Amino acid sequence: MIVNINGRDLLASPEETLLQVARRNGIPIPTLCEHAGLEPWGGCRLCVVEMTRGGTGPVRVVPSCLQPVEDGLRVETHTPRILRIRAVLLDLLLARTPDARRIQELALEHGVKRTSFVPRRDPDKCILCNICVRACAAVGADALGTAGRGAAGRISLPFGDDASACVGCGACALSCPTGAIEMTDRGSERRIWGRTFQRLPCPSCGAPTLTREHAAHLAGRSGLPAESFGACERCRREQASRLFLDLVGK
Amino acid sequence: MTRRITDAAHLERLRAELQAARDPARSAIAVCAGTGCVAYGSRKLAAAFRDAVTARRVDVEVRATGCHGFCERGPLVVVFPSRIFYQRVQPADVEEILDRTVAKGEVIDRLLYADPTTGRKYVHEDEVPFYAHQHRLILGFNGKIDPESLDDYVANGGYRALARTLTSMLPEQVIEAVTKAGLRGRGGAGFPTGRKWALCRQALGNPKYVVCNADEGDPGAFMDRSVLEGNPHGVIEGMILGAYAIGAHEGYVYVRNEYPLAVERLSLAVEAARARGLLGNNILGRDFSFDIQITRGAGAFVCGEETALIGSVEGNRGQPRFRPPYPAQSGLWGKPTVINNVETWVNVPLILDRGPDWYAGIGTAGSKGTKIFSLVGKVNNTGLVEVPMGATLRHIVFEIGGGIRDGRAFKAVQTGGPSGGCLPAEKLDLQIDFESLTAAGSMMGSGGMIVMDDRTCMVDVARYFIDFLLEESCGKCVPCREGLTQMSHLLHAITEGRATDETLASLEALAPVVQDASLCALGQTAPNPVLSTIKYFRDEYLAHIRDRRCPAAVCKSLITYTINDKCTGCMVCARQCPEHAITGERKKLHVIDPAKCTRCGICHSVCKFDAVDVR
Amino acid sequence: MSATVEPTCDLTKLDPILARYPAERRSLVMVLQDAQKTYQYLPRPVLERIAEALKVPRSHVYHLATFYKAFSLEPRGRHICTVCLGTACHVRGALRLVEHVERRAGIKAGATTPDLELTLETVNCVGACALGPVVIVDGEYVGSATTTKLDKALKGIVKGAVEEQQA
Amino acid sequence: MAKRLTVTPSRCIGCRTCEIACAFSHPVGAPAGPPLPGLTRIRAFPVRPPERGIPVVCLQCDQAACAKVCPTAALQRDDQTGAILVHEERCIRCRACVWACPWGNVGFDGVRTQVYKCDLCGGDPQCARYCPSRALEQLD
Repeated sequence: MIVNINGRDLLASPEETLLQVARRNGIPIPTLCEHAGLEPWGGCRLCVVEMTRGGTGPVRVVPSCLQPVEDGLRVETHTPRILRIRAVLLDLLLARTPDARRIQELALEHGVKRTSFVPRRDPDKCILCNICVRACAAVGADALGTAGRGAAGRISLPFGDDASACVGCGACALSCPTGAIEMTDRGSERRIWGRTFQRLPCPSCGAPTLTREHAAHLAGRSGLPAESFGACERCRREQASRLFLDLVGK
Repeated sequence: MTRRITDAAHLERLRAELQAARDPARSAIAVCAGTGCVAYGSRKLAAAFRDAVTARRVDVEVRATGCHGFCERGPLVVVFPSRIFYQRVQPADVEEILDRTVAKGEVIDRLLYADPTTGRKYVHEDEVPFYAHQHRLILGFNGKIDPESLDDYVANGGYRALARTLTSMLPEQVIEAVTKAGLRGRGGAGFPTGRKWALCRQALGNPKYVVCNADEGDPGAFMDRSVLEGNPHGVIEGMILGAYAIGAHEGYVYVRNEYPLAVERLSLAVEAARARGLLGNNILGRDFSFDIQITRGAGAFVCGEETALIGSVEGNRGQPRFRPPYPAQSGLWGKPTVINNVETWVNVPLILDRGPDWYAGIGTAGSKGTKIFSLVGKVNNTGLVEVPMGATLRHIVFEIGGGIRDGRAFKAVQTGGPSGGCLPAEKLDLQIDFESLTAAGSMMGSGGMIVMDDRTCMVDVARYFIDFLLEESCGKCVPCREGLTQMSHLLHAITEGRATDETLASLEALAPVVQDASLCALGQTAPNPVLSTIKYFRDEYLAHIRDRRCPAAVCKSLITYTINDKCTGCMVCARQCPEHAITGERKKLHVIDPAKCTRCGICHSVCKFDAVDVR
Repeated sequence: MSATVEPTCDLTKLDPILARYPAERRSLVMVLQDAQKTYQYLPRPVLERIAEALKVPRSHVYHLATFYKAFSLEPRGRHICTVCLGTACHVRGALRLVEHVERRAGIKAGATTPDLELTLETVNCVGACALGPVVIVDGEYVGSATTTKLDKALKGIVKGAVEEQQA
Repeated sequence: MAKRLTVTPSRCIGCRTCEIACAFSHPVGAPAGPPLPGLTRIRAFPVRPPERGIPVVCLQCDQAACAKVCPTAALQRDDQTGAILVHEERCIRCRACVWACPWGNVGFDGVRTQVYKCDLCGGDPQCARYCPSRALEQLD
């Protein structure tokens, strides 16, 4: 299947999206809510491109993270109209999250230094890109979701404070593009979503490893006993070398 | 009498029996039982009629019917066989109607409809101008049948199309007929129904589903409600035909949470259809089974959008999804699904009963058949108007609608709901069809038609729609969620006199981005009301911005209430004013203190001497 | 933001509702609607029990319940006054009616009076546009509503609704 | 078939050159100036007194626990080299792989919040190249 992007004919396989083809060929398209390991969301719209079918039809603006490739598509990723859309979207996001560094950087790249809109009152850094919710669902905990609707929506636990489903793996905090989710590890304690988790001590060296809930969760999904997840990497390597030693017999 | 209808012939025998049993000369009283008339007490009225008839032991049938469409004049009563049309009937009039009209055929003058401008009275329903200029193919059923009686529907030709189709047509032929008739979706976008069905039939994947979109979220539109309440079997028959055409065996009707009566009537109809063998297995004895489930919406305008509706039926948050894949290929639970609006479904039996050529003869080249508009706002005759495609706005607003209330000047008509636009007087002679409305910067939408007079502020209307859409936005995509937030800030700045030319410029710059980049139709069409009001009423925007003035005297921050010399000193306004901003002794000219006045408008509404000016 | 747990929250009333629908995600919206009709709102224990019964994550039930306007997670008043703000009602001055009830009942639209007597809600169209502006008080439609008609409908519900006027 | 990295523990002299070679061949970008050596994917533990060590490195297992437990398929085998590679853009940093690997050969760089493991240096493992005692070799 041939897709023409910015004048170059590129080979593409049917299940690919325009974004994947562009990335594979080094064509830079900005994204925020796209995450290669998660279901596409199509919310931030930063990855929009201009597309026409067969070069003759009407020009349509489509999100490249979701638009499947079709034979004979003509795509332009950096037309004035697209650049204007990206600039305004980042201008809008700057008004929503003025102190999110990733948004400031992206906005600057698109020529937007300050927002020309009304900044949100007491803003946080969350741009509602839903990566944390999808990541939590991928992990299998399903502890997060969007409460409320529209502009009043915000990421939250059920009932705002029920962290019982959270296993404390930290995937949400570590994959959030703007660092809007606080997670602190101090000694063997991990604090996230207002809950304190105890990280299991490594049986041999005592270093904090994963949380008890995460170990139980992994055990549940893999069928292995929870203890098999408890040792820290260093000690497990050491045990591995002892094992080899016994094998070798010297 | 829940005997199962075994096959098409049996249905026709039943129809003949029912029609023979009907004595057209028999007197009957049809009381409208649509939500509008029920709100004005038509249920009590119908009970009063029944009690009076039983008390008098006369052979008069009292029948509840669906919404006649002229809700503002409810409760509506039509006396058969003479079809004399009475409006605003109260229980107190029951005895007089039975004595004079039913018994002696005399017309009760005070209950007749009087044309507000000419004062002329009309006796029969089809003479009343509101009805006379209409072409009531669909709404015509509402007046004739009792929505809770399947026999009534059959006696009026109901399920004939289904019987003939199941016995003599192949599914492809049904699709061909609908395509040839030129039926287009009545939900708003006008996608050709035949093509949608064909796409779904050819799509791989089973089972297939048909869905009736009865979310009708457009404010100011209530034609789906009155069809569901007045002729539920028409919708059911349409869905069975659609299911047969694409090869589906399961159907869903997604009804708005705000329509309890529609849900009740539809449930009764579905149960009746099942009991009589028109739903469930082997319909009419044929090798085709199909059943319908009713799912209630839960208060989300965005669920009128197809993929959001699918999400809601699947038990998720009603958030739209990217297309392709289109629902025809992958809809409910990933299976091929056809979603059509209530009005689209109810057109299908007409096409198959009277033929695609007859249907294609109605309407314009590009838009076939009739369209039901809900004509509301500052117009004299408010209600449901069914006209062939191609009728002009002037015909609907003035000839059918009876012109503007209180003789004021026409200013604009808003069509297409929140996705539509406001059209000024110069567009009154526009022939309405899908393409012409879109070209004028508005949209057909579901058919809401809100008439505005000179006391309506267009900037306030634009702000109203943006605030409406901001509240109804699902919040998934940035251009809609954040874009509408900022457009609302900008419009509030204008209506509160805090704006500059820059505000208008940035509104016009932001709108195309929201249109281009939004994920679904809600966001893509949200700027239409703003852009169309700027296009046709730019001077009003500039009045708000530059002169800090609201020409229609609506925007609170820009208007002042003053008392003129017509004031008789009756003190009513002073007592009612919640901010105690009005001072003055009895029988003396009163004064409003502008500092305290919050412009709530109560003084203006309670003053009987028109002594309060708003500028 | 956690809803207060009602001691009187009797979960057994939920069983007939859960029995009516298949225990899967597609029944969620309908179960919530029937639950709201039974309990007048959706208390936390009810939502938790529904999540368990339908084998759906709690976050899914909660976050869905906060999406749809028909569901309320806060206790609602014994009486519900709903003012329609559809376009037809808006151009006929519906906003004034909302402000009027807000003043009379001392609460903002969307809130419930502290004594749980009245909930004031707005809705974006109830489909009775020809009778605009429309207000629904406990299921009874008030067509072409005016402040005086509204006060009559709210008599006895909102203290001072009518008495204050005569003073 | 790709050449396999083989470990002959008895030949290991515990010099840990392999660890240095591995660190240098996985440089990390420094905030300023040239890139710095990264984290080693191989450890030779001096478990056998006085000088013998046992090198432990990812075995690119056929039934890799790390790949199986990854919820977003961020660990996938490279057909040419046979190595299981970390697709950084697919990783949601839940670190299930780190705790699932029975040999502890999957690490997590807390500073750069990235999972790291042996990638066989794209088919030419540097640890084997610099191992003085042929404890680590690349054989067919």
